[in-house]
Amino acid sequence: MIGGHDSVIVQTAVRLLLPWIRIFGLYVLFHGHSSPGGGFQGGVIFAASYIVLGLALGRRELERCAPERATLQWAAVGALVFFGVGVAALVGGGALLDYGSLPLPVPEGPALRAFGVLLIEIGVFLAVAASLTLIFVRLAKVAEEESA
Amino acid sequence: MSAVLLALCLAIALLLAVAALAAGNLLSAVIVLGAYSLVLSLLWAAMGAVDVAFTEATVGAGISTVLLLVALLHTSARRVAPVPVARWLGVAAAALLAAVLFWAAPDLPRFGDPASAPNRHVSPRYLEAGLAETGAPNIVTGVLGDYRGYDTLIETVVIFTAALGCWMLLSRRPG
Amino acid sequence: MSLDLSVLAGEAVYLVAFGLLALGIFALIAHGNLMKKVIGLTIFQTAVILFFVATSAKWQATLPIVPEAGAAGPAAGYMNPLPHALMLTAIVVMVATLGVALALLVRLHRRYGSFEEDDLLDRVE
Amino acid sequence: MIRHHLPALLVVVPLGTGLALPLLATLSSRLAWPATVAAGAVTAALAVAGVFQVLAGGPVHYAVGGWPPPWGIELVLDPLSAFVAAVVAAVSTCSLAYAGGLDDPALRGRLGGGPALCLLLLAAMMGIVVTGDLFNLFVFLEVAALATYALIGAGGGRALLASFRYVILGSLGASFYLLGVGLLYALTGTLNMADLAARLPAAEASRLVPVAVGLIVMGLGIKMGVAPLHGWLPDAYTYAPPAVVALLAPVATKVAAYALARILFSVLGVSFVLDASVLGGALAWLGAGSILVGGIMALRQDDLRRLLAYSSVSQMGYIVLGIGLATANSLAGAYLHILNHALMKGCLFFVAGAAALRLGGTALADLRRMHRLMPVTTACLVVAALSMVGIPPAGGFFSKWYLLLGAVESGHWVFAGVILAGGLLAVVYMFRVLEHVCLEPRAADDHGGGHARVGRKDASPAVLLPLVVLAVGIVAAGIFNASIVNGLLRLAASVGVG
Repeated sequence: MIGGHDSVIVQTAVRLLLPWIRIFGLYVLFHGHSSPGGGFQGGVIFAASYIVLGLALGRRELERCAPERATLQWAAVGALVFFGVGVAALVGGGALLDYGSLPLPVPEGPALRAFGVLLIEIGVFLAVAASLTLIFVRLAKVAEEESA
Repeated sequence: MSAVLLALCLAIALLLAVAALAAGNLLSAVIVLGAYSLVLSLLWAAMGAVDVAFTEATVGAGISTVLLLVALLHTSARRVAPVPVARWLGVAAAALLAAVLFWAAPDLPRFGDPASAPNRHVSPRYLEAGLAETGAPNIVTGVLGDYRGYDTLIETVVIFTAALGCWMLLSRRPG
Repeated sequence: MSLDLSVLAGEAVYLVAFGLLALGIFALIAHGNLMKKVIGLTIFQTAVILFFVATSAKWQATLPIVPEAGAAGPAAGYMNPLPHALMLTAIVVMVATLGVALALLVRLHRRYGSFEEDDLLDRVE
Repeated sequence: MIRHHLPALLVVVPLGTGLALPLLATLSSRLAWPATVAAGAVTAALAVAGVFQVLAGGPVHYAVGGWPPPWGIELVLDPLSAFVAAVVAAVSTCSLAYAGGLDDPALRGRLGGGPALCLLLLAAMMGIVVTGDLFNLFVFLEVAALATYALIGAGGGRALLASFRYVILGSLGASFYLLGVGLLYALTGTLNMADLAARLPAAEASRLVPVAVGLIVMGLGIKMGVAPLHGWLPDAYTYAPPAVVALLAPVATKVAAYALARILFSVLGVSFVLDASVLGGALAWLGAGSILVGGIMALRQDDLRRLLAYSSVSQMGYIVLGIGLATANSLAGAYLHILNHALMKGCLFFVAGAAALRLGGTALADLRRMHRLMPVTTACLVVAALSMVGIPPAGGFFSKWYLLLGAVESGHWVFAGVILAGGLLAVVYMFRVLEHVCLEPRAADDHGGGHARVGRKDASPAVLLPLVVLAVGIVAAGIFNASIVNGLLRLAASVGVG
């Protein structure tokens, strides 16, 4: 099954579907501020697009789109974005993760704090999307090797 | 909150949990577990916890089910013995835990009471000043990203650690 | 909705959460199949989440999303957002644990060909 | 600036390095271990600076994100947390240096995944120690647990099953802890420890309090590995890669013990533990049982690592017993034992790892003639064994002495007897190890290319250096025990009194 679905209809439909899943993931990320959702849920949806890709088009295609080493490094980058925002606030003179003192050209107060939250949500998004994709790819690969 | 919806979801969730544990086939157990997660997310939506419901729907019913299925995909040993091995030990532990919790239950705050301690202490500030202080209309995002952003940073580290762990455990080395 | 039913359904939330905890720990201890143990663990963890979410509920309250315009109004009008935020983290922890548990299970199965604890113990020796 | 941000930096330094390692390893995989050790050393230096800062200027409170507690998360560096942070960071740095020197194949390559997980584990332990928030503690507990599962499982084979058992038990323990926190939250509406301590007295009659405390003790008890909740520990310590056990065994269980002491004394208070409940007595009996069960099981083992694992169960019992007795002396003893046991168990597991590498196994029979083949390693083994048995000036004597004082002055003669009996058991099982180490191999074992021909083959300097540092530390902790106890631990033990 992870070898790819043999129906052309399924394969084409999935190829058409993927961008929309990803756009929805990004929408959930950026709209999390004022409605349910956020980086975590958006990241999960984004990862789901890769999972669907793997299930329909096969693991090889999935590994072409999301090479394992790069995926792990994206996860690290995501966590580092969050971490970096926290430390930047510390360097900017506030406490760790005090977005109010981020050295950014945004007016102080809630606007700056909201901007900080948006930045860390992007970090969460990257980390979650990449981590869950990596876990799926690894499990699928080993489970498949076993049956071979 | 609708009491009927709550009661319905609770009953179905309990049933599905029993079914998932009683299923004699791992594949059906996993599918039923996915349905259980979906009902829970409905329950949490009914309780007004939309963010939790959203996450449970995508993670519990979605990703978790897929991961469990992938782990089962290439195994032939899907049938499990319906009668568990250490039944009496399990019954004793479950009975003890349930007895202790039911004993303490009368001292829990009334469900849905706006004057209970969790609803009166700490959380009012988030609701009353959250928008002005963090700029986030979704107060859950405000708490998650700002007031308790440190938790969320570590939460991101949790998922990264899991990815790194899978990366280490499922590498090409023999074993 | 009559008050009686709401009280009944409300208290039932706690009781069902405790029942799910008991179910989960039973499976965790009693089942010899490691996959079933994982399922039991999942049910146990979701029951804890259910308990936390239950502490956040308020009758006659709405979602913790404050309209952009105007003042927020009294806190009693919105659900308590703190347990929601905490439980998002708990769900992440759940899926992270599941990922690592499955990675171990898949490797165990690749090497010893079983999910049954007894078989594994025999084959490991 | 560093002074002001110290509590946060204790987490930030190892965490940032751990997250950056998979990227750094692309440049050069050889940089991974040196970077790890450097991050550990910086953390240790900061933690030691923290001890002096606390001694000079009192506890440091740090509001993460600038939000005052209880709305935000608070970090607290007081005498107890500063002490444990320094112990954990310093001993972990030795462990990381040892792991790097050992270059365990189970942790090699793979984008620096092994060292990165070790650093995340260190960051999580520091996070547990400095946090002042119950839920935040849970999240860090899970980071530590996930890193531990992966590191143990990296051993492959039997380690996989050992790790899976720990996944199940460890997650159950964490869920118990979280449920206990949930009950306390339902009762008081707060997660901040100091705020909870202020609000609990008004609600102390509630049935939720004993149930919550029971759940938290159970949950952390599993993480500590005290008997009868130690089911995961012996296999995990026996089959995990040696470099991993060197990090886990000295500090990981101590951090859970610290968390227990923190919650019992900072949140509930000494009077609650001793008077208002059966808690103190129950904990003391749990500890006493653990001392005896672990010691007796250790006697029956034929493998050094397994023996040491059971000995850990026994030694954790001392810490729990000290916490349960809750007198000034017993607490000072328990906290001092966190230091001493970290040093000596680290030293012993370093020896076991080096022996596994050089002598091909850690069965007691494999250790024959170790004193000839690995003289430096054996010398360190002897020092650690003396500490374990409780012979001054090795540090182990003094922590047990304070525990004994605590038991006697509160009139608990049974527990005094258990402490002595535990020491006696340690004498027997440690001398059994030493006996094998100093034995000449039987002629029958020596057929062709045995040890005799090889001559000295002590571990490499990179492995020996952290080992010798810990051995020196054991003696130093013994010599300076009075100043550690009087200067720092008396203050730490006074947390929650009155």
